Amino acid sequence: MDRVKVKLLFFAKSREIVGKKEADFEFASCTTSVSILEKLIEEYPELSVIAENVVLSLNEEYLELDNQELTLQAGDELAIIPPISGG
Amino acid sequence: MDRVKVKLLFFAKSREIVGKKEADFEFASCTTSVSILEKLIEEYPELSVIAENVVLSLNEEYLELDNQELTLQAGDELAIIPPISGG
Amino acid sequence: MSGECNTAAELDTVGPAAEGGQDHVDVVEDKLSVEAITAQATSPTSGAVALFVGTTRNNFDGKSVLRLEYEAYMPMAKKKMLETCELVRSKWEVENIVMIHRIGVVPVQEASIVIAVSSPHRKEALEAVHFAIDHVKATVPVWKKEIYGDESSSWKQNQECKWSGAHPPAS
Amino acid sequence: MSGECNTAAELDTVGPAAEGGQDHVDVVEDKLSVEAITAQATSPTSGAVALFVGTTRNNFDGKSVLRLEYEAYMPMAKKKMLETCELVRSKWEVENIVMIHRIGVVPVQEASIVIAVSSPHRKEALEAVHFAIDHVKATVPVWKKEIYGDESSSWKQNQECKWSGAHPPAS
Repeated sequence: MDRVKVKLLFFAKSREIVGKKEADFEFASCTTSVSILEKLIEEYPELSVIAENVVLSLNEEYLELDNQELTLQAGDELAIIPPISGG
Repeated sequence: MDRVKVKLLFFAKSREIVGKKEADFEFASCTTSVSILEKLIEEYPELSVIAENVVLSLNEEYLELDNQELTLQAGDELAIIPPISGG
Repeated sequence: MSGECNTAAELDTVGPAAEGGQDHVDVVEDKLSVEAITAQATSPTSGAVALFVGTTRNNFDGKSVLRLEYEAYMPMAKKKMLETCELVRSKWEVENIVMIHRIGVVPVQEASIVIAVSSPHRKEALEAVHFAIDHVKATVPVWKKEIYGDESSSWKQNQECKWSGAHPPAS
Repeated sequence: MSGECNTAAELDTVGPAAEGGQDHVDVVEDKLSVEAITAQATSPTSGAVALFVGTTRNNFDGKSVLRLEYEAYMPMAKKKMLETCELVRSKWEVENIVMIHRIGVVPVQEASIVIAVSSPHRKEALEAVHFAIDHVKATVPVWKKEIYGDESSSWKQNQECKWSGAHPPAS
């Protein structure tokens, strides 16, 4: 299975939990958003405390957490988005 | 019938029509708003062109144009209020 | 041109106003400062300020407008503005209300009125400021004359004004 | 901190926006100027500017709040703010939309966001600004941490955010 390297971004509580703002990470290029989140929690188990209340974004667009197939490409920007509180 | 001297105030179009900002005027102390307007138009016939679209105020409160009895007192402030356009 | 600053509690009707919000209304000849008016409405216990700024448009019905000229029945205008504040407080839990009308010449793009309302949460301030400007248009004795490109002019009538020609008697 | 100024016509979807209004969105670290933002939204063909100013409250749930700290996913935040502008234009005939979010430390009583919308007539601007702040709260990736009097802190969650704890999955 093809694997691609993407850029992970952590914000707010997820940034504090993980202790960094960004990281590189390899995923299977053919995956789902639910699977991505699972892989992230394997790598950063501390994230499990907020797993119920995060979404992801891929290249600055929100990703619904579901089992729909999606294709990652090398260099994609994947962000962990805790509940927002701007305004 | 008792007569009292009140202060008339003219604003906007009524001021331009009458050509002054204020005047003293004598009314019967027991009168109605409709009667006041009639007397004003007798005195200032030029006002008749806007008579359909004015209201009066007595001591800074709007007067409905009707035949209800009202009592004027010496020194009362009576204003001719063309349609407002503030804001 | 003197300011008129009343704590809401001084009004005849005591409502939520008595909790400490302030009503500040005025009619002035100077250029309005949105910054100063916002600052006056802002409070440390509020999270929101909603504002309405009415500005002079450069056109009406296809005619070019050079400027507006406003005049007010000064004491009655302030009185009616304070009554609007009171009515707002009877409907929404707001903190401070600031309402300043400019009179005299107001050139194109400058503000003739600024209304600012603060509240702990935003919904109240946003709804209150909308109501406030509608109510001011209907009740505050201020008049506006439009001066056109050819120096002709016209006294305007707010649609909200019940005795304007825009509401002809049914006949 | 660079400004991002797009004429609405440059957006993918062409709506009433194409008539010439401008969308200006930004995320900055500096203190916000309500005056400058109002001036930017004002236009000679508009008669109304409606504004929303979100400010830091000094209390939450009875706890004293010292300050807020904001962070943003900068490019995505601007993108979502522009999408909000687009959506506003699909619903109301407005002229200019200015939407600036401040990040970093925002002390009590200072503004974290200012949204200003101009329109020829006031109803559109007033409704649009209300919708815009609601939509920003639900969609723009910005986060706020409340710092309390005892220096403890808490990441906040907008009620409008669909994946916040305020909307627990039915279970």
